[in-house]
Amino acid sequence: MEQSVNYLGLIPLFPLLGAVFIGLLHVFTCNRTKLPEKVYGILACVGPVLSFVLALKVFVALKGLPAASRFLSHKAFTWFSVGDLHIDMGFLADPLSCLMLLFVTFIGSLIHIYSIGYMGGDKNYGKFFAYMNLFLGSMLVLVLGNGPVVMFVGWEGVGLCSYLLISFYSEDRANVLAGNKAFIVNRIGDLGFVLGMSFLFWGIGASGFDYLSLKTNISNLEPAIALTVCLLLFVGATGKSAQIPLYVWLPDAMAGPTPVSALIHAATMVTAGVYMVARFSFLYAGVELAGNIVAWIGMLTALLAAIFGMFQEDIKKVLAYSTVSQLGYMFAGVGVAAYSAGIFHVFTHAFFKALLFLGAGSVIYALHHEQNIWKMGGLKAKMPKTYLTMIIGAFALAGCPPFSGFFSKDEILFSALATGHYGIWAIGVLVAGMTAYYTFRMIFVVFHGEPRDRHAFEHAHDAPSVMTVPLIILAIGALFAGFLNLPGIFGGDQIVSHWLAPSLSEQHPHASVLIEIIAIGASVVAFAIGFKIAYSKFGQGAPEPTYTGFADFAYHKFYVDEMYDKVIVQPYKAIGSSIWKVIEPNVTDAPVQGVSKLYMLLGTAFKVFQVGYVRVYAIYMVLGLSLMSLILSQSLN
Amino acid sequence: MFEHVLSVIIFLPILAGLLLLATPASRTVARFTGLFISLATLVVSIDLYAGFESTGRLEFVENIPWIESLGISYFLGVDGISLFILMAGSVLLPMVYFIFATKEKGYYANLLIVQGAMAGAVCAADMIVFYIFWEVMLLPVFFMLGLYGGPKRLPATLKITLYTIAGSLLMLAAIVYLGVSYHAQFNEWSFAMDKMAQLNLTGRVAAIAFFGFMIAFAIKIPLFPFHTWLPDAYTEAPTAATFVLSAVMAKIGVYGVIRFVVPVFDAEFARFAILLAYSGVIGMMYCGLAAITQKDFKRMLAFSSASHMGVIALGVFCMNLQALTGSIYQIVAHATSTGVLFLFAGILEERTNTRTIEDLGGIAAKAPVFALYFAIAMLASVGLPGTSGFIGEFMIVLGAVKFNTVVGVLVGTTLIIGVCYMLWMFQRVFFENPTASSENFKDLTLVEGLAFLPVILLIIVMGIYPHPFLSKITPSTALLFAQPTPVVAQAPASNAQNFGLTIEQK
Amino acid sequence: MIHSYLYLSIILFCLGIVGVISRRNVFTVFMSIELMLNAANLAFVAFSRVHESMDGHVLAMMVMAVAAAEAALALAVVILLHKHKSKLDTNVFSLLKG
Amino acid sequence: MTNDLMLLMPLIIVGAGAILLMIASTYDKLTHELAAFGGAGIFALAFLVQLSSCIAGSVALFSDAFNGILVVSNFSKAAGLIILACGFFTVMSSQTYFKQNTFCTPEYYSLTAFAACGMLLLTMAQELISVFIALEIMSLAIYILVGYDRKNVISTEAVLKYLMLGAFAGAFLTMGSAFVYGAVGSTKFVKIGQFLAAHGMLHSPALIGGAFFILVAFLFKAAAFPFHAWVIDVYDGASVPVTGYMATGLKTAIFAVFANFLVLDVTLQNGWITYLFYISVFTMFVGNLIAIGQQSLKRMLAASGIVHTGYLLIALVAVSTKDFTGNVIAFYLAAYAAGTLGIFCALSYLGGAGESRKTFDDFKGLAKSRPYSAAAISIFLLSMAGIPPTAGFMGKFYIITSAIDAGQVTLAVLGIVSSIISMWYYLRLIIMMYFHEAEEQFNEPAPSSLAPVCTFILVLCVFAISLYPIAV
Repeated sequence: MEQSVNYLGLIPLFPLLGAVFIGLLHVFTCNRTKLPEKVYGILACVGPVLSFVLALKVFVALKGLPAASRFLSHKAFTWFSVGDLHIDMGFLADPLSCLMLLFVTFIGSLIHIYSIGYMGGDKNYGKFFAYMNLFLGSMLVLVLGNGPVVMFVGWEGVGLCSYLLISFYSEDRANVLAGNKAFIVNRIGDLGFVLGMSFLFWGIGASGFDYLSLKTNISNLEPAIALTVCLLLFVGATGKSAQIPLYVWLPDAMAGPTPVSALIHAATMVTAGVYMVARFSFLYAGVELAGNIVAWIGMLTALLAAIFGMFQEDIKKVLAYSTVSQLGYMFAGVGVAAYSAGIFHVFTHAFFKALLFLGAGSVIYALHHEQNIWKMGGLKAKMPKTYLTMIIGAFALAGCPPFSGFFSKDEILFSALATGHYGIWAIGVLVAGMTAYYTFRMIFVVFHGEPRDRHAFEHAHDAPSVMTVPLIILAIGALFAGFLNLPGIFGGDQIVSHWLAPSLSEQHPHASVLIEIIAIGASVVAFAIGFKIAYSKFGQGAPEPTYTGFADFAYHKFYVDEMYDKVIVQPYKAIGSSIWKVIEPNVTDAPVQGVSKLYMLLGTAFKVFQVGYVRVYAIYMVLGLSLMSLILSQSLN
Repeated sequence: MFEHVLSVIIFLPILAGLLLLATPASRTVARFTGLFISLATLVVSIDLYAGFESTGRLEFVENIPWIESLGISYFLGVDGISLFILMAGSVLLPMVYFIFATKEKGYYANLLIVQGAMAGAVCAADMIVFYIFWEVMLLPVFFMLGLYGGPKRLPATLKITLYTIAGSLLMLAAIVYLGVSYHAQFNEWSFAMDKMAQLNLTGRVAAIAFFGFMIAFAIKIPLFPFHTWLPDAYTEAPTAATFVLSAVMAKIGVYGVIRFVVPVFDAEFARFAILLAYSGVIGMMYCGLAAITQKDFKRMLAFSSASHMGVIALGVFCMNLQALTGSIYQIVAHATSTGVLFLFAGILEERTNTRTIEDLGGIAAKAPVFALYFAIAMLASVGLPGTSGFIGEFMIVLGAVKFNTVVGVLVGTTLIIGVCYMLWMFQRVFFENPTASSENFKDLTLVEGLAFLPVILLIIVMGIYPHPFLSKITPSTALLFAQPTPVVAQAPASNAQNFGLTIEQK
Repeated sequence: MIHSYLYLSIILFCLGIVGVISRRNVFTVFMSIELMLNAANLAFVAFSRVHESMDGHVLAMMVMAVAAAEAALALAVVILLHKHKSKLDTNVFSLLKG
Repeated sequence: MTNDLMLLMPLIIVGAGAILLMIASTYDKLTHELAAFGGAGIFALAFLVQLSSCIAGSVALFSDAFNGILVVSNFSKAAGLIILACGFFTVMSSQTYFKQNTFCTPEYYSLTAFAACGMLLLTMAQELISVFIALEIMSLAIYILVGYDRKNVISTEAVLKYLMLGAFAGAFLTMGSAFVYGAVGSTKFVKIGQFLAAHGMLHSPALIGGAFFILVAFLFKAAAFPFHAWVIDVYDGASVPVTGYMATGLKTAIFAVFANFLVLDVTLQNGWITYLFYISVFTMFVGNLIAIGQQSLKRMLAASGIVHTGYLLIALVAVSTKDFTGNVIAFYLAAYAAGTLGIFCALSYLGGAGESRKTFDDFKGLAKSRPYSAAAISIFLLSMAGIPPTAGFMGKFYIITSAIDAGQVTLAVLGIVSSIISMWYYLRLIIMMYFHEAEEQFNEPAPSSLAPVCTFILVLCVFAISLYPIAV
């Protein structure tokens, strides 16, 4: 069935080795003579590029196989094996992971190249690339892992890297706190993941705990357990992919350098949750309820994030919320069992969101780390390349035909409609409109109208080519990626969906053309309205608005962070301090101290009996004697 | 592989330590003697490890009759369970001599003695021999704590000593009870552990004896609510003592549970397992929560250590193969992570003269190597996959879920609780801007760096390729659960060979 | 017949006990002790009469001898005490206490 | 008859030696140093003879001399060994002690020998009156030793208390034996045993009362609750070597005879077992509680002596009346004697002139000034506290084993609890010596090397006894 290829393991290995190598170089040189940045730059790009090449090789190899048996696997070694629990450090390349593989390595490489320019002059240049490589390696482990446990390694690895990179500018406490927040929130998700794995193992794991054997035994799993597992795993997904209620870390994560935001918090890591759900499609497909929950959570997240996005003033925050919102779409997709649609949106989203972030990055770079859009304006004159590419990205994000975002998003909405999730569809359409609105609000405010900060404007200019070239490449991707999965109605034959089919257990909804047209029309109209409003409000440039009422409430993100702080963080700390300040001395340790006090008390008390008068001692004797003889006489009769 | 290898591992350090104490040796002499002896021990133990055949039964057995009238004999041997605790001691302790160069003679001497005593407690296969070493290993700690400890050391010393001795004396009564009831049932005197498994104990006295053992071990581990000696002791003790306590000695408590309680008191154990499991979980959460608000990083590490010990103990109480193996693996992982963290804390304290987290900052920039090592150890202690911490923790959670869903879910929260305080501490100490006290913080010297390197590598290797280690553990643990239904319903008679203690003479 | 002897000896014995615990003068105390010993002797002799063997007498003799030795020592002590405090009140000698 | 003489040879040697010393000390050429060596020689000789007869061991289990008045058993031999060793070490340490304290005369050593003589008699005595006589021989000698420092009001007070209460208890013994004689018609243990076997305990009230009085006398000498009050003061008042001698030799002798008396017959033991149970429990706990509060080291040791009496009573409760070997008791006595004598040896040269170093605080920082002595003392303390691998642990272990084996689980557990309680005041001294800085200086060198050597030997004994627990 599946054939083994030994180079599979190398794909994650290259970046990991790169990370170790660069990291050691940095550690041992950073406080002495610094190496030239070029060295790091080149070293850093070797790993990702090599992995990309291998990914292509994998793709070719898979292409060569008959569709039904498109599995390449590689068992590096037995990881650990105790009783029934037998885990191999093994890798699996099937169409799904191959797709992820391709764009992760591709975009990863691009962003590495971009970073060479962006990070120029940073004193921790080497550290940055070490982390980036480490991240890419972990991400590839996550994608290629042949079972949940191996996936979990990557899962936590990327979490660690995101922590490290968010708190990269570690002199500033805020950044580090953002990093901690990200890691801890992710950990909450991971708890779900681990528990899910445990239940799954005791369910059907005994006979092999990798995807393929799980897939074969899935029928033996009791429905109740299956539901539990699905939900627990989804908790993990909400953590990693920033869904309600654990989305709060992602906006703060923008504290990291922009390429990080592009690679980790837009293109790759945050989509891991979607990937995971798609991986377990064989599980989710069986449990209707779980699917619906996933879909609804996703769609609500999309809505919420869109609302927040409309009122942000930090350019990266806008994009961050748009990411959350798009992730919501993806979950809606996989939730309604349109796994290929979800994954396809992951794919296109990777391009245009990375593009937008990098564009935003070069804007920030140009304005010397100014991120507030209300201090920008009219930049299209100064930085045409950036403007052009970002426009493309914006159209893709807003889902305007024929840009890539349109097709993928439409696919999701269509499947929602076709499978009868009308509510989800309706909200989806609404969100589409809002997306168009806030995207172009950002574009117009930043690039159109009059410059608001004259001085900064003067010095603004396009980034060096090492940064713009990746932009252009991504822009091309954002433009045409959509055509890879052209639905039948446009004369395409959903290449991606068919490609993914072997590794996903989904049946395509066969809906009438009418429904398809309704779906398409609705999303187009939504886009148009959103765009219109955005243009009319900000097209000619506008002053910074002051928010009131609901807008203000939304501007403060419904005070969710504050609430979490009040409800969870503060009580947690309070309990902690009360335990060792109050409970430990007064309750837990009380018996011990009480005993020792009593001990000393008795010790001093008994000195009293040693009066020193010999007569008294004699009296003691006689008393004891008489007492004993009393007992004696009792015992005799 | 020569004979009496275990005796060598046990008595070489003890004799060397006593010699040092008896002679007016200078500090440097003491240090290098300690270094040499511990390295020699390490070599021997590695030889032992290589020769270990993982049959699951006792290997390298030495059995010399001592007190025939009571069937007590000098009876040693290691199996997969004890091997790793033994190794942990032998591998970790040499570091101390590298790192702490300028301590008193007694410091090194006591360290040697405690090393030998712990090895003895782990290798002993006769209950009396075990008890003797168990008591002896406390004394050096008592002296180190009292002589070289912090300002508030005396109360801490008294507390740990009296607390522990109280526990172990109760255990003595329980041991004697076992021996006597063996005499009553098979009318021959014996205190050998493997024979005890054949006893069938019922009734109230058995339950009392069970608690006699349990309390002794619970105090040593320490298990909630018997942990109150720990924070003071760990904080006030000199670094090496804290290291020894947390890295090895606490583990011997868990080991004792596996050795005595599980096979001998199967019925009581099955009856009270859930209770114990809850006390483990509560301890984990309680200490974890307490750790988050500590101002003093050594005290914070103390609480975190207690929290982890709760998890490890829980693994034993879950009564299934994965959890038990996991907790034995976690024992080593915890020794290499938290134990080493204590050493790092000691280094921090020595170089900055403060233990207050607030006074520190920006060390990552000053000392990248130190920061890297610390980070790796920290990640291992929060159980990040790819480090040694993950494997054990995962298996324990896995087993706990099977044992009892609620317990499983609760123990899972260790993932979160652990990471909270660790990150908080790491952020304050290593990130942000340097403070007055951490401004001119020196990075690890070459010697120190090289001394730590093996352990740091071990952390990673044990995380990435644990299979060879586990393959040495599992035979012994598997024998413990040979039946379809674990210890709960084991017929006492058939217990002996199921519990991996049947001797094979080689 | 024998009983009256026994009663007597018991009464003497009890008198001795009371003397020891009630009197504070060292002399009196030691005399009380002698009283107790003699009570014992009386009992011995009486019993030896009962058993019609001479053992009791022998034993009584031995006890007397020992008692004499004890008394000698006691007198030495009394002198010593008087040297120190020129009092024979036992309550005076209570430096060792607590 | 020759056999009798062989068996009694140690006793004869000590007795003769005592008399010779007494006579010789009338010559004022004989300084007390010389007398010390003389006494040491006597004890050493007797010890060796005893040891050889132990090793020869050809005698029957109960081989009696003087038609059953004295009986030599393995147990009595072992007890004799302990006593002689105690005497030897006492003499040695006294020699050093009297370099600093000048109230010694040669008679001191002959009295020590007399006391030993009485003790040896006690271990063998199998007849009530000889018990009484032996007891008095021992006691009279000890009384004098306690009050030996005539200039010192403290020791005079001590001897007053001891003599008065001791005589009081002696009176009980005589009365008791009188009653027993009245009931049985003989005072020989064998006869009493036969009588009990024939008629049982409850047959005659006189027997019960007599046995009860005798028990009281023994309990007094063994310092068991409620007859313990005198011990603290007397130990405190007596000079250090004498205290050591009382704490070890005397106790050994008393428990030897106590055990011999108690195992006469099973009914007798059963009759008193409940008493002994409660008495031992109270003794242990009261002793502990008194010891906690003490500031003076000697008083603490006295109180801890009470506690050890409690443990020994546990052993008495647990002894099996048939095939009684008493090895548990003998072993515990040996272990306890080694530890206690060791401490008193150390004190006898650390104490300084007039025993100026007496309270716990005086021992602060000893580990700095006298590391080896401090180490030795710590070892003795740990042995008394019953921490392995010292002799004290083994002794305690045997006692607990025998108790549980005899079904006295509660008693064993209570014994454990009491030793937990006792842990503190033993550790306290170690903490003083090691973890505190010296406050006032006592840096006079050891006046002579005898006591230090003895201390060292005793350290070895403490470990040797534990590592080779030869079944005595």
